[in-house]
Amino acid sequence: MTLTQFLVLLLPELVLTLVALVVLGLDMLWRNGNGSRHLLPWIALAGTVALLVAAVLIWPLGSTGGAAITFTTGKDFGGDQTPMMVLDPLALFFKLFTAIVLALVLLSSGNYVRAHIRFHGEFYALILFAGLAMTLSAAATNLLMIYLSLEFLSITSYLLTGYLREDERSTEGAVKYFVYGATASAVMLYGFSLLYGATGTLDLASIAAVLTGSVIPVHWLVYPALIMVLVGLGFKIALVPFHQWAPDAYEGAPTPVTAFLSVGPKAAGFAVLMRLLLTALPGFQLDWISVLAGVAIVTMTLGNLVALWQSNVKRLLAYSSIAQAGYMLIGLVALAPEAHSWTTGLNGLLIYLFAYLFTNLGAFAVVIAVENHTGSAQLDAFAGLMRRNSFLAITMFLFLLSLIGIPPTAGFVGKLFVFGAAIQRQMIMLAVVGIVNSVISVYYYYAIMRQMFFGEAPDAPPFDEGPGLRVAVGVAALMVLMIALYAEPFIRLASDSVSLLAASF
Amino acid sequence: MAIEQALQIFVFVILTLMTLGGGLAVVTSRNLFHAALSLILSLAGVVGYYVLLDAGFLAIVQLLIYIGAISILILFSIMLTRGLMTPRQVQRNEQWWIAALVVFLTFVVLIVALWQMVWPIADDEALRTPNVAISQLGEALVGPYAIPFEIISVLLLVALVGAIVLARETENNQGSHAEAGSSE
Amino acid sequence: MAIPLSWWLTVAAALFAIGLYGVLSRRNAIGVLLGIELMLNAANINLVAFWRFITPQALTGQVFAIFVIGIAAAEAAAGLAIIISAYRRRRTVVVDELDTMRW
Amino acid sequence: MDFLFSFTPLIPLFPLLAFAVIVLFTYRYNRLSSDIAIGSIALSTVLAWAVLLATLLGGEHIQVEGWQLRVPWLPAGTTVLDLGFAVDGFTAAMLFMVPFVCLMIFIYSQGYMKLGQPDQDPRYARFFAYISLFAAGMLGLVVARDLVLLFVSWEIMGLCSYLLIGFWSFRKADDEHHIDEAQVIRARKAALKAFITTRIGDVLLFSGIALLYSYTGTVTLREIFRPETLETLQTISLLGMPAVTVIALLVFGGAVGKSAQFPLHVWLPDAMEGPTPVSALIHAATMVAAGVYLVARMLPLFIAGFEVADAPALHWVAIVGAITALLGATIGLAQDDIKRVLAYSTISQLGYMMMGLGLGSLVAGIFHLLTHAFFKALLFLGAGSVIHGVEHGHHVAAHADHVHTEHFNPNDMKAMGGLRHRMPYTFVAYLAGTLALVGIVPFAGFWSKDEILAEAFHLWRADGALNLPFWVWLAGTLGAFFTALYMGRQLGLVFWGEPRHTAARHAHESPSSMTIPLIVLALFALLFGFVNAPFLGSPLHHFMGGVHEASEVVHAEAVPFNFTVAAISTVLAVAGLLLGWLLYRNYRPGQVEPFQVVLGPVFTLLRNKYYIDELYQQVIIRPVVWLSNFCFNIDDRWIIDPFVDLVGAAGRVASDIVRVLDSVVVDRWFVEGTAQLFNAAGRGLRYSETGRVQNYLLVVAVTILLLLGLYLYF
Repeated sequence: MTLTQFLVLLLPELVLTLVALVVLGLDMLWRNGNGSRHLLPWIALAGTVALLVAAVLIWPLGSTGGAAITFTTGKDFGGDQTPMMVLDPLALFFKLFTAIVLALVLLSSGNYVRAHIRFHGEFYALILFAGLAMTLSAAATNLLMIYLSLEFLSITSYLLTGYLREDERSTEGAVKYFVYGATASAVMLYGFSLLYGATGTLDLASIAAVLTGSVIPVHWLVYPALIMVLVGLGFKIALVPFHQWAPDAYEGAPTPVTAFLSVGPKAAGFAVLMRLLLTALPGFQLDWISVLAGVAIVTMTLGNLVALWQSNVKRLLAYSSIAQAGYMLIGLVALAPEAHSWTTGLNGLLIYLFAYLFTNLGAFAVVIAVENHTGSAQLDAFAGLMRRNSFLAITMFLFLLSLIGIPPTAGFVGKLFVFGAAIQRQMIMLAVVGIVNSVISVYYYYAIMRQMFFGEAPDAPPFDEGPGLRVAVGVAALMVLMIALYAEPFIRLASDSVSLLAASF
Repeated sequence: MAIEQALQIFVFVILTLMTLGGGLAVVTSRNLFHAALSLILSLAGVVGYYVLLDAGFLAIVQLLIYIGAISILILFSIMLTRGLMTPRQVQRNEQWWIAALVVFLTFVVLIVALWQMVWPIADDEALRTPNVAISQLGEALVGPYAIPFEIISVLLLVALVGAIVLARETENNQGSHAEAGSSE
Repeated sequence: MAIPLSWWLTVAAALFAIGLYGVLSRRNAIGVLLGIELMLNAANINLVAFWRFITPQALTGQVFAIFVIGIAAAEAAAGLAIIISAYRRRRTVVVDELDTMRW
Repeated sequence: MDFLFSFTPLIPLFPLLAFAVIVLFTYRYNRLSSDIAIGSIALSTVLAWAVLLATLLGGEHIQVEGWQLRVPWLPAGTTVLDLGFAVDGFTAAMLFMVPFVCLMIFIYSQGYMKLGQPDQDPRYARFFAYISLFAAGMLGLVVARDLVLLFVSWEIMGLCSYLLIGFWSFRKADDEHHIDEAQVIRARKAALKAFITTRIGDVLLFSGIALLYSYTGTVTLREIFRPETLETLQTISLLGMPAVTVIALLVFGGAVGKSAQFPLHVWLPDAMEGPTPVSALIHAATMVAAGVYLVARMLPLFIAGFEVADAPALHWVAIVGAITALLGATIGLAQDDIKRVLAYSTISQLGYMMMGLGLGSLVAGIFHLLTHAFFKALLFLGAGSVIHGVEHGHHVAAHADHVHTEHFNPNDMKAMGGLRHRMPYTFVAYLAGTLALVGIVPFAGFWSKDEILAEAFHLWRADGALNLPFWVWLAGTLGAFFTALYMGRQLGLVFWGEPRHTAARHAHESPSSMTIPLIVLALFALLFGFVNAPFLGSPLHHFMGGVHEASEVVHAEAVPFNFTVAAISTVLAVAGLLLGWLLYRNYRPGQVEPFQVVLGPVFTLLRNKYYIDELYQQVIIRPVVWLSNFCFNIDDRWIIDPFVDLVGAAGRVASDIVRVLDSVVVDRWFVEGTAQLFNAAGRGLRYSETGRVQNYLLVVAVTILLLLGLYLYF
């Protein structure tokens, strides 16, 4: 691979890194005096647009042809000539995904950052770097690269969570997040080392090849490795029982960061989980499906049941996002080997992720707006929102409907695809638990609706949410409707994105 | 040959005593400062392991980064956070005995699995000559491993920037930050 | 090589278990961090031992171990910064006492 | 004329656009908003009638085969989840009724929500947005070609019903005298109850659709009803039954929720808390009609199940319908609230429709649905007019006396009387509606009800034994008598006798925007029955009878007019009407009710709605509450803090007493029952989140240990 090719293929990541460094640099330049610092979020936003453009530019490279483009550099050292990452439809999907996540988070964080946060430039740069880590992890095909990019994402997330240095909850959340995350990733690393020992390689495809060709009873090693890897990825996705950090970290983190945490690391975790299980361990499908099925059931149920008790909306949405991850997991558990059916499970997972991206970020944008004006994210801060800002109330209503899964919202399409996959695979139990859970979820989402529409707020004046937030909420709401009403392109996108994985499976 | 082997085993036992003994001291010592010093002992044992495993360069890296940088950083942090050099409080929580039980059982289960496994060990010829020149490692880092190498440099930068933002003294902030200061 | 692979693995597993115990039982956040460092080192011993015994021609295990050390440095820096920031605010680094957010 | 069909997608689109426009742009301009809503539904009506015309002219080909339009929506892999529109005779018949009745209700609402008057409703524009969306949902349901669009529309209606029933659940301004605190609480409870009760049905329906899709690979109705598909479904076994029966029962479950059939009927009477036009909308043209429409649409599935199962789904439709018909009619005898009587009447009439469908006759069920829509809309709007007039009278009286009298309930029939002189147009229209409901020749209800009874009678005689159709016929005939009885009682109480309250004395006729729709609907109540009159050759039968024939399981033929059946039901109806009227026209307030004298304790039973709500309270909620209390106690009372809880226990006993008292008045069987159950479960789990990260990590370690042990050694 020539250097030019290499740079072209890495264009999205390079652009993002560059913009993040520019933000850092400009922040330092503008530190003393002139008022150009308010431009920083817009520069960061331009970076996400650049990422989007770069991803679209190289789209034809990654999505054409049957095979993924791999990144191989340098000479071989007796088996080291393995690709670190690929440019395939799945990687491209997550570049697009990341660009949207970053854009929405940046758009909705402007006012919040001005009000609460001290070091602006570093904040925006950290968010961009976290996005970089997301795109890298979705493209990684090597255990070393996976570990590195996930750690990158984790470390930026810890720092962002603790960003409100003066706030008890923020620092406390960051400590818990750090301790939990560092432990989980150390466990995962141990699992990786066992996989390496069993196969002598770090490349996912080669691992699969060695394992299938192996005559020795590898399960003594693969099972512990699988379980330990699940710990690390389950932590990223916040699957029960590796979820307990999530409510505390979400509650403590600055709200824009919470919004990011509820989508970004989860998506990255799912990307890695899909790739790792399907590329490296397809032969052990029966084992990981049975574990994941159990995990999906407890994740949905626990997330929903505990959410019933929450009075802080950030915490409530934390449990809600745990439950949502449980629904998504159904897509991976119920993946159908035949590529000709309408839902292969995997495309359901991506559709769900995409729908969840807009829904959850939209909901958090509303929470940020409310928090900006009431200083609180408690349930009763939402009282009478309908009268105070009917735009936010109505869009929030839409987002909550989407989280429940009521048509015509994006969440419905997502649920249709994952539950449909479960029914198709005759996993009726999973589908039933999922449906019952989505009924339970009505209760706590309704708690927010009730506050917004019926809650009494005696001396709460109407307020304006500001242009950035308005755009973020509006775009999210529009997309939530779009995905449901004109689903075709989105479903095609999702199906195309998993086509290579599903085919290799 | 036999003497060399016996010597190797002897060294291994010594290193193991250092590593595991140091490790146990790390997790049980009442004085956190002592625990951090034990960590250095344990890590030094690991350095010896690497030498024994013919990974000389890695031993140096371990010595420089782990012992030279990380452990020192930890020691500084301990000194920064008040009063922890005095063993005034119990250093283990109420769940320590459950933790010990669970961890011990996990260890046993893991060991059984590891011993059951038949390892795809390389042939004798390859085992005898694992000579890896430092130059080879260097080439590998900018060759096949160029991408992760670049990424980890970015990661280190990000970690440093973030660490400075979170840990720097509040009083030091420049004038332009004053207007952005939070109300708390 | 006089020492068989399983010895190395056993030592690594023991170190891993000790580190995990430290994480679970240490009251001090920095103490917990020490435990995590032990776990990372256990994984590294595994990697290097596997390299030595399984793929001695390639560099894979060694390179991975170098990267792990680098990442551990970044992680330690970030973690200690977070712990110090929490200490500034709360005057404690005892993990048990950082429990205002729950339920 | 076939080009007219291409207008079909626009029919639901116009109200949907009206909703969007009002919500997004015009919500500050009340008159403009209502004009947009009325204009769009009027356009829909015109288009719908154009489509009807095209269907009429298209002859049998179009009426049976239908027209359809496919809109690719969710393509994935090789199968395609379509979004499409279809029209056949059945749809066209529905298209005649739904937008037109909606139009009448919309026009009426303008007057009811007091456009341009000082006490105009502050949520006027929003009201029109919601009802537009509601209409869009129903129209979308009717023109749906696939289960996807059908289900989406179905859910939109569920959402709107929730919004509209809870419409008065918060006060915008302090001077909104028509909304007091009690009203707010009632509206909230009713809205939530409707939402959750119907959502049970929705979940069942969704499961049914999902199963159907997983077995047939399509969601297009026509594809599903192909004979070979139905045959496959008959042969697959699921839960010990043919799959087709299971699916049919699940679909019926959806209809039971939406159409308020026993045992999920409890939400409908409470839905009265919404403004009266909403009640009319829900009870006549939209919400409850959707369930009946669904069963009628899916009838081939039910009949296919009929052929292979021991306990066919079709029988359950008939049985549930018959029970509901009798249940609603008898409860209606003992209610005092004018709208509540009508609500139970709706439940009962929906039972009739289900009976008709359960006998396998599409036309009988749908004919009654159509006629019922006209006269029930008429009755509700008439009731609204009466309430409106009485409320006005109350204000006049209060102002005249310069005293605000005690709390006054304008819905209470026992506070009315003699209104036929004060509100003549309303009276005439109401009378027409009553005669249609009761089934007096030649009013619409006579023909449609008679057809159901004749169908049952015919099937009974064809068999001879005391079979299911006999019991259905008996229930229907008895129900007809009770229907006449409660309507006679209502007429007597509302329109005859002396005014029983000062408010009724000062009542006056409603504005013309309200009376004109009443008169129009009254004409329909009088004449609409002729579209399927036997002596005209049952035109409706020819028009829509054949729509399910393609599935080869439905063979629809008109049952000949049976004089015996008609005579029995007419005699009973006239007798009931006269009896009720005679007993109640001179009723004085405070007097013991005549029915109570005759029926004794049975009357109390009826008045309390057979204690079904209380039964749910006892059987479902009490154990759940007890269980959750029990768990709570173990956790909290007996171990953790006995002393504090001694006080708490006393409080809990007291609150239990209050709760029991409360339950007699307010029922909340499912809503709070399940919430309690899940809450109890959540409460326990919540405490796993201790806030200590090392506890969390211990959980992880234990998980690793368990999984390792499990996987390596078992």
